[in-house]
Amino acid sequence: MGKIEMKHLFWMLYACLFVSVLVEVLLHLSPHFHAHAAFVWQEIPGFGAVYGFIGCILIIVVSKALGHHWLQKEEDYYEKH
Amino acid sequence: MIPIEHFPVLIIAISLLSAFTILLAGWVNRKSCCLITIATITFQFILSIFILRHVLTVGTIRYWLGGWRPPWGIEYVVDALNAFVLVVILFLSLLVAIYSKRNVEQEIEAKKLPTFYSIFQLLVTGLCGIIVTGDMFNLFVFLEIASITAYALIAVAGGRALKASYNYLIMGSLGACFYMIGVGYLYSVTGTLNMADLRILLPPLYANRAVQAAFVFFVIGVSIKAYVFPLHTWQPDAYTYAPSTVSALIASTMSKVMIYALIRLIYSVFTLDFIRSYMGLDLVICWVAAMAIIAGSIFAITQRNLKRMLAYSSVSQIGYIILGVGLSPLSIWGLYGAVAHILNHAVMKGCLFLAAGAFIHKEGLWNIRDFEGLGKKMPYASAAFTIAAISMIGIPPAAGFASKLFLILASLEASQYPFVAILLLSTLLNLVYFWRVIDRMYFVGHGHGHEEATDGGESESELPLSMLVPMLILAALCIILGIFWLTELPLPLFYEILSDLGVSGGVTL
Amino acid sequence: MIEWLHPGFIYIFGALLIPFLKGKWQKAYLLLLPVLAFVDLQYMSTGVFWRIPFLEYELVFGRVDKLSLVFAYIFVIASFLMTIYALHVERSGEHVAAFIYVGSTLGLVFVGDLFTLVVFCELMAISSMFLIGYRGTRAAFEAGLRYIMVHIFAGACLLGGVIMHVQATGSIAFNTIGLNDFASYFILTGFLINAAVPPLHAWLADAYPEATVTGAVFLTAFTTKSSIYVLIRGFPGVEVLIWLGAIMAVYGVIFAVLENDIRRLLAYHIISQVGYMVCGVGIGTTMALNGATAHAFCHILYKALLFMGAGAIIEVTGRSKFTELGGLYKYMPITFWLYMIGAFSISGFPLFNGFVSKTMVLEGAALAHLPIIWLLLEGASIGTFLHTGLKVPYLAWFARKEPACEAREPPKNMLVAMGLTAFLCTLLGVYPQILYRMLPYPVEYAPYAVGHVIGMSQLLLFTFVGFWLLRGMLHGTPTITLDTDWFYRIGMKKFIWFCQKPLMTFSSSVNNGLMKLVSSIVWFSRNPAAATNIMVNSVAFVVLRPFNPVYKQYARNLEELKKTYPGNPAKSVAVGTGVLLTLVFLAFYLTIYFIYA
Amino acid sequence: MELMTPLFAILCPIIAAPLILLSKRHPNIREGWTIVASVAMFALVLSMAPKILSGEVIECIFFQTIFEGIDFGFKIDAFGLIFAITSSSLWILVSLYSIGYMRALNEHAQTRFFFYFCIALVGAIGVAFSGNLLTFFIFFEILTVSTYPLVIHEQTPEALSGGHKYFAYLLTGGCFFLFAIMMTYYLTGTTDLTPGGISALGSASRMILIVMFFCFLLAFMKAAWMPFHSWLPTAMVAPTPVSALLHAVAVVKAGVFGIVRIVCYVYGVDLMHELGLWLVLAGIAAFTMIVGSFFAIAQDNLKKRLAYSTISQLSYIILGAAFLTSNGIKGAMLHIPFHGFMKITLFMCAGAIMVATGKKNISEMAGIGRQIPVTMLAFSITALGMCGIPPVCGFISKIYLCFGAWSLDQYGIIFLAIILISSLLDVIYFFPIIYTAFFREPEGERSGTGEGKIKEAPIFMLVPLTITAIFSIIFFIHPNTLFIFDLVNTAIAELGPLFGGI
Repeated sequence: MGKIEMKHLFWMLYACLFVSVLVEVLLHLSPHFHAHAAFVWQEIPGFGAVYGFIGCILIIVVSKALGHHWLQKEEDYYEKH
Repeated sequence: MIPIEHFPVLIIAISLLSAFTILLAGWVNRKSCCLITIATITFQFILSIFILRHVLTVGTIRYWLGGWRPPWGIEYVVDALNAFVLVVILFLSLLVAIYSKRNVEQEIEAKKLPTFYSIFQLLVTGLCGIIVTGDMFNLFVFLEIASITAYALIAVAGGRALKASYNYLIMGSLGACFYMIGVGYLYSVTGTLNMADLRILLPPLYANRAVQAAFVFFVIGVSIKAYVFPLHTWQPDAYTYAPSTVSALIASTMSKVMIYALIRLIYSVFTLDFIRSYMGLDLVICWVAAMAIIAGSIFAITQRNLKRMLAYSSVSQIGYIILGVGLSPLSIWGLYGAVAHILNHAVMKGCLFLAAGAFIHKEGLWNIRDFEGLGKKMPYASAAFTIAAISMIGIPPAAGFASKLFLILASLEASQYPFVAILLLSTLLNLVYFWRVIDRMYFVGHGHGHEEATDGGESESELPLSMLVPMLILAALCIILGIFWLTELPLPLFYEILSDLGVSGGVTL
Repeated sequence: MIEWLHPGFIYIFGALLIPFLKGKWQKAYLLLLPVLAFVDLQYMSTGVFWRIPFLEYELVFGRVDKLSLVFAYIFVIASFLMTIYALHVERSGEHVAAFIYVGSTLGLVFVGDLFTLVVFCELMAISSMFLIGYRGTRAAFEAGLRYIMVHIFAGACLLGGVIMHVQATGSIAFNTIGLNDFASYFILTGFLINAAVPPLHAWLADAYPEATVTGAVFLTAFTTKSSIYVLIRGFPGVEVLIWLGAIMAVYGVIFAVLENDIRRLLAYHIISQVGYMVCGVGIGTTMALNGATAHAFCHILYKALLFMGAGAIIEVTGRSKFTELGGLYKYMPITFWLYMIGAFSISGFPLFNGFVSKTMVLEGAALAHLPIIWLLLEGASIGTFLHTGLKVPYLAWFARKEPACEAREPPKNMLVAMGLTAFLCTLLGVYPQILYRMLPYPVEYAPYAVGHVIGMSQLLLFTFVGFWLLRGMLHGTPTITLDTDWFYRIGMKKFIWFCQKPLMTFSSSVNNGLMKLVSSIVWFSRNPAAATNIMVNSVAFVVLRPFNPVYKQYARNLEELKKTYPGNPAKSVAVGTGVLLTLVFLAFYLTIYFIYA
Repeated sequence: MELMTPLFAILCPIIAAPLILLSKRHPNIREGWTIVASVAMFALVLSMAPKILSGEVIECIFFQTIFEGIDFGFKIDAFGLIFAITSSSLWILVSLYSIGYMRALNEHAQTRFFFYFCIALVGAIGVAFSGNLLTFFIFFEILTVSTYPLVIHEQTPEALSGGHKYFAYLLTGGCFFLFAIMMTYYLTGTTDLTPGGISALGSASRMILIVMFFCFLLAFMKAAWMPFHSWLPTAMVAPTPVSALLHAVAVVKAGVFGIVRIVCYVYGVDLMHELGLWLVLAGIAAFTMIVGSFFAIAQDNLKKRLAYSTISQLSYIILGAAFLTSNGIKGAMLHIPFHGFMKITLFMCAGAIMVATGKKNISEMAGIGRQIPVTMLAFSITALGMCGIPPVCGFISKIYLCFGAWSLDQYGIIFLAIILISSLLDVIYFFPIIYTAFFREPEGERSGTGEGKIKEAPIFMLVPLTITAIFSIIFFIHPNTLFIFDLVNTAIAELGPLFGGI
């Protein structure tokens, strides 16, 4: 995969990100929408995006912290103990 | 046809006559001595069977010697107990006599043979006499005949046997002496020597110290003769150094006869009442017997010489019989056990001594340590030995098991639990010393490498048949008797003995 | 009696023939069996068949309804695909084990009584053990042992529970059990272990990565999903399962971050995905149960696909650690794209099957008004995409310019199998009605509502952003991660050590003590008199130590005695002693009697 | 005629024994006798089953003994027949196996071996047939003594000391047994094995009954309950067929058989319960089950491990009987034949491994599963069965034991847990063997030629162990094979009212 292709891909990605949020905002503005939102946050446009981003960061950071301080051990851990 | 009432005296008379005949015949032909002995004993044995049958069917035989009524004359009384013991003794003597033929030829100088068999026959006479007589003093006479002949027989081997015989002589005389003292005491207070009379006259005198002392002297006198521990000191040497035949004979017969005498004294002269109310004898005797059982076994364990081990084993086994006697006031099973073990031990010990003799005869082996591979060299003798040993240990269905059962039941009935423990412990001790021999004979040493091709072959004609057959008969009897005692068949005998001894009822199960 | 041929038995008895066939015949036969079973399923009608009297009970081997059928279908389909994937394997034993494994799972979905349930559960555990053991490595050897131990433990729990249940109800029928007594706790525990619910899950992440390449593919599908079936059947609506499921979903995701082994990472995602199903079972509404069933169905397909992809890498390169992989794209592009279909499916991208089933569970949670659960599950799918969709492909196929080892596309049969599986994943994603028609309850759910699609897309797209920002943190490290298996791994080691060392030392010391006692008795018995003498002397020797001259004499005595021991025990007793004894005895008797009388 | 069947059955080995001795020069004829006798005996034993199943009891009294109330004779009830069927059927297979084993290893003193094997079977069958304790004891002792030459067959010092230990334990047990028997007789005037217990025993003093019970227990040291188990692993010095006989069929089974007899046929359920003895017994059994497994885990020698496994498994039977519930006793009775078939397979496999590869230790067995697949497959199947895993028959007896445990009121959960834990422990010591054999690469690469030399054991050994392995599966599918299950039910029905039940 060439460098230029990567760049294109990233542009496409940014477009997708933008579109997905935009569509939802539009949806929320449309009068027909409020049909089934089970929870409050489903009514916030872009919630999924925020949750996805934050969730991803959290998962990585939290588990890495856990692993670093506690759970991760050298590979011959069980042979030694 | 001579009526059966005469048979008891016939047994004695023929035997006595034959003893002298042998001596005479020996001048003519030495080989005939043995044959005459065998023939005589066979005849005696047949007579004894008739007697037993008669006693069991008709009743006690009373024979007044010379027609003199007691208390002046000597009375021969044969009831179920003596008849039974008589059969046992004669049967064993017969087998030993057959066995002796070839064995003695090897062990004893040829010129001594007539004397040997003559004394042999006299010993049998003495034993029979002790059994059939109903007179205290006559019993002493036969006791002495038996003892003196026994000393002589043991001494025949020469060498160390002489010292052993001398030892025996001293101790035996001491025993006889004690017995005599007892007889004296009784005579002094009752004025009679006849057992039946004594039985009638004694009860009022039970509290008399002289009677009690007499009893103690009897017990100790007989105890010495029957080598009850710790008065057995003469016995191991005597048994070890005597010729094999003699060991077998006296081991299987003499002590039994002595115990018979003890039973006779306890039941027919004194009574259970006397023992129960005045002596508390039962338990003391029992404890002595228990000591004998354990000590005999322990001594046996320490032995390396097979015959010596068997001798100590006898000390232990006599303990069984004495225990049975001691328990008999409390439970009839005690008497059953004692009676059964008289036969069982005679058969088992006879077989063991015969086998031991065979080992010496053929291989010259005395020490257990040298027995390796004997099971292959002498398969039949070893097998006989093994069966008898298993029987001694008391593994069913061999004979020893039955007597052990009786004795355990007797102890339970008497509520004397320690004796159960002692009997069972003794089983284990027996196991230790007999199994050591069996292990040596069959299993130790020649493990791998010896393929089956090597067994058999030379072993076919291991022993002369005349030695082998008695041994095998006894071995077979060990098993047969084991089953026999378990069946109902001996019950009539037991009942008869009980009623003759006046113990009918009272103690039942 | 025989209404139809039991498909499970087609596998189990069919498997026994496998070793006798060779080469092409064997391969054809291997493919024939799943086809046969599939045809068999087509002709099956619902009802209860195959009642077999056994002991005092009646076993029911064939309880057929929509629920069991849907599981049976996916098991048969999956086994067909996996057999294709495993077709190149030469070792018959592995095929036999796999087929018995599949057969027993099929047996399990049709059982109508608890005994048979136990039997098939155990059979499943045993046969699957072989799939791990055949790997032949030391790690596989040990992991396999742990695996079977855990499953036998599960089996024991199950058996205990069944026993109590049967005793309490008097019937062995397997119907809804519910969580109401001791018995049900045990049964539930048994299946929670099989379903790998934390903290009873460690066996899965421990064993699956050590299995053979093809065996692991089989393993992903059957054990956990069959216990989901049992949970749906026996414990629908048990509330504790909601929480367990949600925690499970997140737990797997968190641990997956730390993993360095490609298949172990995927294994943690099995845990995570099964969490959705457990959660669905816990919610217990028809929507949620349908969701759980559907998710199980889809999960089998995409997880198999993912493991096939990972397996292909291991098959070709022989390596499974991220630290040793990377840069494979140049050599294995087909594998990569097929893998990515699986990855999109598991992440729940629209148009892939994960989307149509996962959202059902989410919808179930939403309808039951469980906000936190919903958030947790949603969060778990972030993590799922993060790892399977982004981290694995990134680290395995890219991340390096050149791979550290040789690489090429895997054997054809593997690719075919992956292709077929990928096809099914997409097919179900595009036409979810195929799946929905098979579900046990009528489906009133439209996955492709705009809201769902948008919400899911946002979530996953922004996950990518997060990933891209933090991708530096995600590189593998040569470590392992502690999990709850720590307890039994260490515990077992200690336990075996205890048995081998302290216990054996103790027992042999007792034994030696006894033997010493016995031998000293034997020593003593060789000559009691001399032995006593020696003992007395030794005591004297010790006591007299302060008095030097005497003590020396005793020491000499002792030496002498010991040297001559046992000597000759057969010493004759002198006559005098005999006579003396007699007199003592007489005195003894007389005294006793006179006192007594 | 029918009444004499038990006599004929036991006569088969009795007649065969001297014939074996006589034909010692012709190994084929000698082994022929063994096979003929075993088959004949098996047929005779099995032929009694229909009659027993109809609820009758075959009594065959030889004579009334001197002890009033005790007959010497056989009384074959359902439970006895189970043991008889187990031992007679396995005798056929072990005989076949021994032929292969003894010839393959070119053992010495084969005649002696087969002779005492015959005698041991007399003991075992006699024990099974005995109608009262005295008869029981006699055959019990015959069994003990006749197995001694088998145990020390190798005649090495080690074998001898093992044999001595064996003897010391078992004959000491015999002494206790004798005491207890005579005590029973003294107290009740009978020693008949009465289903439901000897009723007269109930009137004896509690103290004596309890002491007597312990004597009975000590008598059955053959059952190798802890801490009186150590003879059993030591007796492992014996040749493998003997170990198989000792551990699966004759000796140890006679021990547990005796314990069940005592519990159900002498003391009876009510008395056991009243005296609280069931709990003591169950405690001992539970302890043995668990600790026996601990010991097994620590062994590396395969036969030793199997020996400790036997110790543990026998206690299942004791435990089942101790529960006094119908299911518990049923489990116990079922476990006698089932464990017999399984354990004998394991031992035969151990022997086959020894003959084929010369290996005795588990740690050396890496990869042999591929070299001797049939043997190891049989081993694996039966090992599964020992762990109580379907589809092998151990599962069925375990299920009943569990049922039996759970029907206890207070202690149910404890004993249930113990049974389940014990089967887990079984897994811990059995599965590593299977795993090592199949999945572990042999240490150190061997050259191709060396690899090729290892072949399956001779067919004589292979066939019996395959048959028993197959049987252990058949017993699972159809527990009534050889009438076992019906017999157990009949036996349970005879026992009268028991605790528990579904």
